[in-house]
Amino acid sequence: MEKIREEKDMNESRQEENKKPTVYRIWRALKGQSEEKAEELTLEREQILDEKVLEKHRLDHEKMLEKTYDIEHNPIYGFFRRFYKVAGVLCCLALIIILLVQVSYLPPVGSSSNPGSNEVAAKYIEDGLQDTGAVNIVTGMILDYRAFDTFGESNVLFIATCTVLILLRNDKKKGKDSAEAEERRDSYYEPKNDVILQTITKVLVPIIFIFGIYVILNGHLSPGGGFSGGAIIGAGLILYLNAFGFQKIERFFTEKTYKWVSFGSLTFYCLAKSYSFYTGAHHLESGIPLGKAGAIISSGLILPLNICVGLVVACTMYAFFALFRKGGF
Amino acid sequence: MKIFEYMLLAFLVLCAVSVSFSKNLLNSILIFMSFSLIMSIMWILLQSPDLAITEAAVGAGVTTILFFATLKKIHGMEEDPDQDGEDQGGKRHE
Amino acid sequence: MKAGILLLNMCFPVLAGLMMLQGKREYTGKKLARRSLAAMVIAACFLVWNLTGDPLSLHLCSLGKDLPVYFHVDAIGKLFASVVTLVWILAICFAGEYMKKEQDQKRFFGFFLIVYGVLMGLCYAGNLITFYLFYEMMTLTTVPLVLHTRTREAITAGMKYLLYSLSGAYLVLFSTYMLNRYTTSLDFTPGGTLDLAAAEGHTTLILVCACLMILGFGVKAGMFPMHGWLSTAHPVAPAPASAVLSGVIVKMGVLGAIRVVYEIIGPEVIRGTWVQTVWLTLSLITVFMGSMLAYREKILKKRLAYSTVSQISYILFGLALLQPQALTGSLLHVVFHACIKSCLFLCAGAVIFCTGKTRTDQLTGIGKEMPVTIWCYTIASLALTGIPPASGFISKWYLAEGALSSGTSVFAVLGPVVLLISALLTAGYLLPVSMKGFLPGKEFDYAHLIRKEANLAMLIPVSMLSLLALLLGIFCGPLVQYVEKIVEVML
Amino acid sequence: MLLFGANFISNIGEEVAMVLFGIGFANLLFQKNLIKKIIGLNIMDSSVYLFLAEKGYIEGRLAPIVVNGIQDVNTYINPIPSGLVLTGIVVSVSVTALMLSLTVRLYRRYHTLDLDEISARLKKEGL
Amino acid sequence: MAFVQNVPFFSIILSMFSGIVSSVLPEKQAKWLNTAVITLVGAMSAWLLSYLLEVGGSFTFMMGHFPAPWGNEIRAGALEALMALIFSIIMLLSLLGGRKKLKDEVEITKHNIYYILTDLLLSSLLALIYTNDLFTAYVFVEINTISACGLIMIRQNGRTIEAAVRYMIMSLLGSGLLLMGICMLYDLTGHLLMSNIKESVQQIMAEGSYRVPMLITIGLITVGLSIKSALFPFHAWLPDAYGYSTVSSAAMLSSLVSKGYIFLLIKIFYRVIGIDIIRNSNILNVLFVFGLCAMIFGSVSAIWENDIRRMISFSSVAQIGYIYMGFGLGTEAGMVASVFHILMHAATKSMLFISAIGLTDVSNGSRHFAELTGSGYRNKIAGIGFTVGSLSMVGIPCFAGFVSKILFAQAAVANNAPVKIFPTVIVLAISTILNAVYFLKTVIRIYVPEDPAFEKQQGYLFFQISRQKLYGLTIICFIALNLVLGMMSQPIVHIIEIGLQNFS
Repeated sequence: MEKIREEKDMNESRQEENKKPTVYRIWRALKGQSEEKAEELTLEREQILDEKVLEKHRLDHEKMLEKTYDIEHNPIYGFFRRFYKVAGVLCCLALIIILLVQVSYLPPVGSSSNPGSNEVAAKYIEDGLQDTGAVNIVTGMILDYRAFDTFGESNVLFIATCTVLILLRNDKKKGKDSAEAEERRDSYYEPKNDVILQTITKVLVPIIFIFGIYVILNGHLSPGGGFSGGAIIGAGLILYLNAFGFQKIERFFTEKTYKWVSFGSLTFYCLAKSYSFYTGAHHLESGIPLGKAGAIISSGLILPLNICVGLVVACTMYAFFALFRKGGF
Repeated sequence: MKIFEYMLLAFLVLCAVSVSFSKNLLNSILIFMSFSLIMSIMWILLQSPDLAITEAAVGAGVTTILFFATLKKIHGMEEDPDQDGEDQGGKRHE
Repeated sequence: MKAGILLLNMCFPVLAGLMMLQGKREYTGKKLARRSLAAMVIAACFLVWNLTGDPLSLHLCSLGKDLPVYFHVDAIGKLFASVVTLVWILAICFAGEYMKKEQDQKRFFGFFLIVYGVLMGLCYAGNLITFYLFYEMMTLTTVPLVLHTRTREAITAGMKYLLYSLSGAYLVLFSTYMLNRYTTSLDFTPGGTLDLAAAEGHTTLILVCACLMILGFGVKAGMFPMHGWLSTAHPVAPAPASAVLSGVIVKMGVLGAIRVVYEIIGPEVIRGTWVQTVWLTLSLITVFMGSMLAYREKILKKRLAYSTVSQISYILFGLALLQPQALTGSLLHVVFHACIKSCLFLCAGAVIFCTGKTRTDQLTGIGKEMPVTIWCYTIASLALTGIPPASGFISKWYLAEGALSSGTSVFAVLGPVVLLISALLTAGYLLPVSMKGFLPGKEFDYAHLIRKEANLAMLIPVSMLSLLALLLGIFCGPLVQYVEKIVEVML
Repeated sequence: MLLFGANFISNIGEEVAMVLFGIGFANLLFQKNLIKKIIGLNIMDSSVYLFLAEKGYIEGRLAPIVVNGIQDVNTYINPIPSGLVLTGIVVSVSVTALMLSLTVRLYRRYHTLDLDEISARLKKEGL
Repeated sequence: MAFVQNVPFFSIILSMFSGIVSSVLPEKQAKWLNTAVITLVGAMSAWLLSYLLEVGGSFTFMMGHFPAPWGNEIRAGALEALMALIFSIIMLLSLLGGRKKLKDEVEITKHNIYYILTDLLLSSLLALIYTNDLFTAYVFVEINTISACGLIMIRQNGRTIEAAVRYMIMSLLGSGLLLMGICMLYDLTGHLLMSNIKESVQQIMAEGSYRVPMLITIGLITVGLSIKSALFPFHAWLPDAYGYSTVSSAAMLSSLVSKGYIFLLIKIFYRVIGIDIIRNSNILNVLFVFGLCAMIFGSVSAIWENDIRRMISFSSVAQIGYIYMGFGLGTEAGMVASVFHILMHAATKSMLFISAIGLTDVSNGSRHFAELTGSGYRNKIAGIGFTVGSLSMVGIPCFAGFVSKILFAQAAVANNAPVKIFPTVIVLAISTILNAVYFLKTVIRIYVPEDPAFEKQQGYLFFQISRQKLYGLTIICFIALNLVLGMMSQPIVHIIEIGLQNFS
């Protein structure tokens, strides 16, 4: 009985309070009661409504989203994008101007008195041959003086391959239906058996390989080195793939090959470098003979390291292409 | 020699600009290829042949091939779109 | 040894509460109440041990660079601690019966004990950092008490309480950073620790900090712009919780204000500045507005909450006068109001428990149904109104006297007037309940009258509190002397 | 032109490098088409390498490869920038491959190369 | 030289090598290898830290046979060791916590790639921490970026890949600027080693030539690194990347990757340019302003967010703002506060992510607040973890957040530039209160009871600790870490101060 009455005049009071003017609301706020509506809003879970209402809500929501993110017709969105464009262009112009000013203050190009040509460069040039045994000073520098950077760089390649693997390797268990889709895709990837291309490839690929190997092996004597040589060999592999297709190439190069080759060469690289770092840091003699300058078999670790880098790079380049083409090897 | 160098520099800028304004993707990739070739010539002029070789092999070679592969893949997908390889896991959790 | 006792006094209730929370079996309310009562009694023994003997201080650990956690038992701490313990024990007795109707009582009693431990820490805190630490802890641990019923209103109230208190606490914290530069140390020492050399020329900044701090603690004490949470939080909490909330927790804001104004910044800095004016104005507004709101409020517990708002502002007003008698009055009123208001809330709780009536207009003839409770209610209301010889009279007398003899120009007159008006209002909003309760008038049908008197477990705390409210007024000598000793140290 | 410093004329190669850097930056930032973004990235990187190579170059000296045993400082250019560029090129090619594969995946999912459109569609999906 | 001085070198090489080896291991072994390596690195760093604390100062370690200006070098001091220790602990914990989720969200054949990525991420972080050579720093920044991108997109749906693209674009812009800055620095000084660069920079600034380019160079480097660490205007990629990637990636990204860049920035400020020059330039003021904006903006957009993980991500935008604000104060105390905040945020934010995933799991994986109601009861341990994290973020005493906030405020108040005092304290207060609003809202929301009928109808599953001992253990460790940072902050702050003194 009392409860009902309480309910009733509660409701009455609510209604008549809602009729009251703003001043009254402020007064109520002073009293510390918040608006009924506000109380409704706070901490309310969406009730489980019946299907029609839910459907309606969903449709409204979608319409709203449509309106909001409709790139062409929503003026505000468009305005923001235009504004963003203009501001960005201005930023870039400002960047260019700043950089030009910057450069105009830098030391002049080509003069021999730049800060760049200081004792460091002098040491590399003068004692490079004795320290590293490499005729090509740049190779000697990147593989011996500053080998840590280069090691990091080969790790960059490695990790990039890993990420590409994540993205493009499709290791679905092939079911019955997807098998023929695979079939179609393979036929799509397979080149038409183009005689001219294949003949040219037969001639070209060995030459490319030999050139690449030459560049790698002479990395410490002539321009080039593991990286460029590896890239050349990789290009050769790609050409071969394009000419003869996956079945042929998988006879001698599969994912397993890639895995073990890169693993082996990187491991060798890592171990060799850590050996030389360790000995270097402890001022021990690393018992690696530098050999006679100018010979192929010379300059200590640089040659094997070049070979490792070359192998890694060649495999990586080919792996990139294969993944892009077919999502596998 | 200087003149040649300046011409190359001008050509570099030209390539860069035309890449950003060309409508056709294939064209822009080709232009980019030429860009890196010029870059490698530039480096020969600057007495650093290692860079020249590497750039020729990588910038003009492998990178461009990768670009082409991507383009071909995309057009291939335009021909027969394959919806596979999506939403391993995850979707359920959205 | 004594340090150990001090720590035990804080840690033991907390540990007991945690054990109670973790306890596997779901006890009945009586068992829980007995256990927690036992724990409280033990804690009270520690407390007595602490009270006897000279003030001791304890450097516990350090929260970080020059942030020591440091306890120091001084007179004010002892006063507040004893008040807290008294109210707490009685409230727990009451709760044992009252909580029968509520859900998961384990959590309630557990947090009740934990809050007690935290409050002890708050009373014994020796420097501002420690005080702030326990202040935050108090806020967080009282939230479960507020939203105990976990209805939507309760949770809204809890949110509100949390946000108000946290913002207040942050005001305090950031002005603490500011003050940190200008004080020799943040330890509480009577007369303030302001480093005058450093403070030279930064008086404005210091005054701003003082104002911020007062406002920050004022949030907890329900001072005018920030009093919103009380009227929302008190009614939804179960009766024992709301009793301690408005009997004790709000007093901690007062304690903070005392600590900061009298023991960090120093009264001399504030006296006669705009800060004092602002403070006085706000507290007077609150006094008046609180009683007005209470007067036109229908729901009993809300009415009591509003009256808490106004009564606490009596205390703040006394503090703001920065004048010995006024300070005495405030401290006395802290004690008295603690007993009275918890008594009133417990009475309201008993009424709700026995009859389920919450609104005042339903309470006609309640005096016939549960006479003892309503008699206690009446005594307490009389005491709160300030009818001699009940306790409220003494504190208000001191307040008025202090106001008159304080040098403040307007407030010396305005203050007593407002106090008088609000005393009348107090009578106006408290007494009708008991009058209509005892004299329901003709149309009240005595036929259906049943005695719904609450049982002893409820009556004992209520009656003890009301007796205290009466007796503290009659035999107020020793208390007044004790308080005056404190005041001499302070001013 | 008092904004500019003394070496504005002599550093023309570097100026060009800077302009290229700006163009690449703008492409990477504003091209809608992902592939063009990637090309912009490459342009940006190779402009930095051009800058470095210009730095290493010294008038009238040879490439740093010891020919018939002359190890005089005044014979060869500064080898350090070449080394740095070699390292840098590898980094940029790996990043390019990564970006391209991302592009392929995005296209496979949304059949467009326009990043804004993709994000708008994502918002529409309300994932 | 003592054997312990090999520790930095060993930990870098070890983590790299484990990454290389994992490429041929099956995923289980890769997992164990990864765990073992991270644990080992943590233990070694603790050893190094104790050694450095008793010896004092710092030491350099030649990478190769050639001394300073010619060969590479790495350098270790107390602060570096501390960073390595905390980073490895946090990485280990977030991996353990997210392991079950990883099984659900990433298909099994890619798990060992995931562990390769984490190994290389760890190695690159260590290299960023220890390196003494700018160009090495650049190379490892790239490794860091690529592996972070891999971590984002290893759980593959449209969102993550789009987020990865955005992330890559932003951070490539950043690294372009960084590389440019490094090249110009090399051009101006002719060195790549930090200590030598510093000498010649001091010389240049002393004799006044090249003053303009030097300042512009500093600006380039700073902007690049702040873009990479998602300072306020450049944070667009962040919510998606953190909000949709698998949980341990999110934890690691938010707590480690961006912090690595920030630590590199600190090193550059102290060891390359010299902090005095930085303070005399206006760069710190710019960082200050952006930091303040980030604090406000991050908190506000976190309040509007309706998705728990995106909310946490936005709050980390705000926290990064705190860090840069601390830089901007331009005092030693501000720098100390920032470094401590890096540690605190790393610990707390990863805990928040891990416990948030626990909460969403018991709510049918929905991350919207409406469905999270009562999840604190369904998964008690995660609820406790989330509560502790939120309290720490809000800055309740005894937790880590309180200490860092107090350090910031003390630094701000002790600042001798009065212009900065009031903005700092006010913005600190505002953003703290905003933090309180959204975190406590969430906490109360997860403790509001859901009616059992509804839970049954939704088919929510309940968390049994017996089912996932590892998860519970992780959360407990996180809580312990947080409490340690909060209660025993003095020695840590002391270490930070020592380390910064060693820096300059």
